[in-house]
Amino acid sequence: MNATLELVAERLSQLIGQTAVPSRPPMPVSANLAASTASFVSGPVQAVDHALKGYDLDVSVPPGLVVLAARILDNAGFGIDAVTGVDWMAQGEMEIVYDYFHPSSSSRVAVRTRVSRADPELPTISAVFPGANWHERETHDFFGIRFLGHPNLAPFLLPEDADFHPLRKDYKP
Amino acid sequence: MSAIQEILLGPGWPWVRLLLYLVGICAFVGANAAYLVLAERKGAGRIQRRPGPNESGYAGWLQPVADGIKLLAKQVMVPPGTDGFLYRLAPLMVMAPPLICLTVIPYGENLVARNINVGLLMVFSLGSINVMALMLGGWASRNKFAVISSARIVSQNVAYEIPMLLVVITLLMVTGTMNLNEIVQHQAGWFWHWNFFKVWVNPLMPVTFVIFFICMLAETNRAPFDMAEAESELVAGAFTEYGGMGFGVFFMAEYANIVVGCSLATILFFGGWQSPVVILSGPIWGPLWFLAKMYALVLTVIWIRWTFPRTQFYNLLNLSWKILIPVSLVTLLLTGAMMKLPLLLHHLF
Amino acid sequence: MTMKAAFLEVYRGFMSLLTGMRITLGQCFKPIITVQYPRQTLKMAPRFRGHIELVLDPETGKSLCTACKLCERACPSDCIAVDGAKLDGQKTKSVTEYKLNFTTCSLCGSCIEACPFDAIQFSKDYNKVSFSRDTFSHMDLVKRLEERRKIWAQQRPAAPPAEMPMPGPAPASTPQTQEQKPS
Amino acid sequence: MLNLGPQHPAAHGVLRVLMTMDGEWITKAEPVIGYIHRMHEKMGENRTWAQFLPNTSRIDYLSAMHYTHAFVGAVERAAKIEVPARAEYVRVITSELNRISSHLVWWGAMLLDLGGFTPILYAFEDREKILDLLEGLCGARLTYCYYRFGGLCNDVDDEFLNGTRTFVKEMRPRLGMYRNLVTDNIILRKRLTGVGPISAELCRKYGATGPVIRGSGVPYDVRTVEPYSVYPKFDFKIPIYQEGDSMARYLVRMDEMEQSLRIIEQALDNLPAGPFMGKVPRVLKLPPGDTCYAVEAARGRFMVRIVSDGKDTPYRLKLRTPSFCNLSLYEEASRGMILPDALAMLGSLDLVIPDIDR
Repeated sequence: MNATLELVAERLSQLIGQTAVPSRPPMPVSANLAASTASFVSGPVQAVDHALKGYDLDVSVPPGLVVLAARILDNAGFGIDAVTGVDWMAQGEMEIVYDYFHPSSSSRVAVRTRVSRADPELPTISAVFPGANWHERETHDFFGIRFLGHPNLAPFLLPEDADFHPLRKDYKP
Repeated sequence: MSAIQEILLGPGWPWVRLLLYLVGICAFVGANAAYLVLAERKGAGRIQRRPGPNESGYAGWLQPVADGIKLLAKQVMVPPGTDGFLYRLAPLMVMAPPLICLTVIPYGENLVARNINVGLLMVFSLGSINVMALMLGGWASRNKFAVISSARIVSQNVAYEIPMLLVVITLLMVTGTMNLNEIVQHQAGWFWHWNFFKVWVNPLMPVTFVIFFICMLAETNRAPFDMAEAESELVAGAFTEYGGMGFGVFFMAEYANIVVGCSLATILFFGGWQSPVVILSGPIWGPLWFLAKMYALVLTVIWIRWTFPRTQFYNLLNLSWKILIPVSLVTLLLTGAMMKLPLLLHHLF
Repeated sequence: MTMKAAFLEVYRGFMSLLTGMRITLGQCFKPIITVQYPRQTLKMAPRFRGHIELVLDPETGKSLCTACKLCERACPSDCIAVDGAKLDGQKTKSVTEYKLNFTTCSLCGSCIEACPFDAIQFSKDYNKVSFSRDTFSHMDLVKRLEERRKIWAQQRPAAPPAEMPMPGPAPASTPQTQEQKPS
Repeated sequence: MLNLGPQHPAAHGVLRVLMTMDGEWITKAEPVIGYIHRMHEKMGENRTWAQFLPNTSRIDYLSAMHYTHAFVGAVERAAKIEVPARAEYVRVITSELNRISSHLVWWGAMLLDLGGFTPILYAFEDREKILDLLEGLCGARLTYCYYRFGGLCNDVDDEFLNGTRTFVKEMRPRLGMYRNLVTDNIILRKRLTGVGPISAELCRKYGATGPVIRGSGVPYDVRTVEPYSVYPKFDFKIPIYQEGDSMARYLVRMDEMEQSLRIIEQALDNLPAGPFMGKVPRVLKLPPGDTCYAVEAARGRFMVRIVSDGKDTPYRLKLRTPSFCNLSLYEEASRGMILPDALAMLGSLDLVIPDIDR
């Protein structure tokens, strides 16, 4: 866990600690939020072995805090890598994973958030990371997740008049 | 002397002589354009280590004929919304100047259609007409790419007209006459009598030749300066909308311009039809030497085209305004000084 | 920048142009490296992956395939259709119909790896050509095996079966022109 | 409004850029993509792990080995499959060969955009040697399906090893010739220096990686920053240039070719003997959870994120391709440039359109 990673882990855990966590059943609210960095095992901010998982820090954030988390990572010098949508139809939820990489130190952060499948809505982070503009537009194309405040959510990879979302599990071609 | 020779070489019947020469020149330009295309594609092939066209005819020598028939067969389609008259006028205006210039160029002893004593001036005045023709072609075809390319042609040719004329003035001071035939006669004898090697008059003569060569390339939109029909940006530049023979005429005009440019370079610098060694000169050898030198320069033009990438547009203008013009001014000054040096010395001592 | 630097830069620039031209002139006189395709053809590498074909068993002259359909299941773009029947007097099934849809095949070789009897292999011909699509969308490998069996059969009676030379898997359909490996 | 349409000679493939211009200056250049979108990610969801292998080399056909390496690595990392050392070394050799062939295609195509017609023929002459080597090895020239989970599909033979050694020996003088013919050429220098500046900050904000970020002075190379497979065993330099213009990106790729030659030589020298295929269960079922594996492809960082729910087909397969992010910064970077510069910069970004559209 190199320096930048610990700094970011520290700030993110404070961020999650401060705001009242909205009632979200699957989110384990760990009691000792101000725990020292070494104890990032359970709870929203988990250190992960890179050789095992491919990223170093796994942070679960409520949908509202996505922009703040992005701002913290931006100040720490991280770059946006990818925005992945996963459709957990069984649990009736959509998971969005933001991947961040750091140009100089070998640290990769995956910020996860879960949104209800009925009306998937999420604030956009393209204000902080303009690169995410394209990623979010693509995720909107495939999953129908609406990103509030996104400059131009028109279909991107699909034909202009496409109203279907192929990567949803209940998509029948 | 047989009748034909008498008409061709002698002073009588100027109009019949001009007519015969014009027929010869048109045939020369037509065959030239066809086979220069083949030479270019073969040369490009050799440089890129592939054979070049070798399917039609023994080693591809029928390829130009095939291209010609293809271009002739294609239907000339005038796209809607273009200015009909200008659209048809542009190819003619592009083809006319090189033909007229070729009438003034001496190919042999006095093998010249019209021996005017302001030949050089006429060639350069006609040179600037094809700029207008290309611009008209680009503007008339009402195509976004063509309009951009016609704007580029104008600024490029204007930028390169000035250094070329400055260089020609230095040469005029050296040769003292504008009659192309007399220029060539001054360069008789061994090859060091050619203007190119007259270093005692103008120490920077090779540099002058290089400037002249670069300007000639830029005038004909060739090699590193082909901003006008840059394939990768403007598709086909000024003549995007021309199909069939319209495009063919533009193509032929481009090669005719190269021939005019190269023959001018040979006359001004390498002693037109003079042979490098005195003994080998004569009415038959003259044209052969002239064509040999001219085609050597044309092959260098082709060679340059397949070696260098295209220059940037503002670098192109910088090169002309910031480097070529100052250097040509310096050579002008130097030649003037060197010409007047003996007079000065005479006064002093 | 100083006058000297300006002149130096122009001079060095001009010299770089000359070196560029010297290199292309050098290249101009080197031999041609391109193969004139219709007249000369290239010999394919032994592991070249053409379309798949049934292997001819040298001794019996029949196919080794037992129509177990493992390849059909392994193919990602399901372009194989196998049909087998139990001929009398044999303990295992033998293949009666093997349809390959070469238009969707991506030549990945999963079928060859999945086949327990090594009954299919990659063929070596690359310039298959035809006027209609369905010669490729319903490639009948059993019929092709018949053709090769005829060639194999002709050679067999000539030489005793033991040291019979295995006919090259590439059927003689490609024009046998002069082979030339580029220098 | 100029429409650099899908069928434009300078757009490598089917990239369309809507350019609003005044005169020759570009006010707004908005790339329109999706013309060659094949939805690899949905294909991944209804194919088993092994059946998706041919797809990986069709996402970016110019560096197919890297993409297969990433997918195979991700599955091995999730299923904890042990890969023998020999297989890892051969993977590094073939990946670096593929990087050189991809850089050669970029070099030829970029100079074609700038108007130099000859270099692409020289580049393809060398590239032909690499393709013959790889064709002798695994039978395909472009879309190799050579890696398998746990190793390779067939072993390396001597002909390939000697062929690679002679190729490396011949390639060095050729790179020297390229430098004299093109890199030191004053016309190219003037054409590329100071064109399309991209700052390190812009790269970070847009997630541009590979030669684009290394051209702006940031030493980010997945092979060193997040080492994978056996790359830590080789010593090679990461070329970095501070200027961040097209010339810097050009020089980065030219130096990378030399570095790849060095890596191949070191890998050839100490190629271990032993098996080329590890132990892999017949039907592969990955434990639930998500894993990602990143690789330094020729164009930048390619990452595969697989989410599996225990079945033998992936639940979700995310392909993070480098050209997608490299192109996303084009709109902001090309504002105010003139047309030829914008195309020169597009060439220096080294885009492969199927890589963008997936």
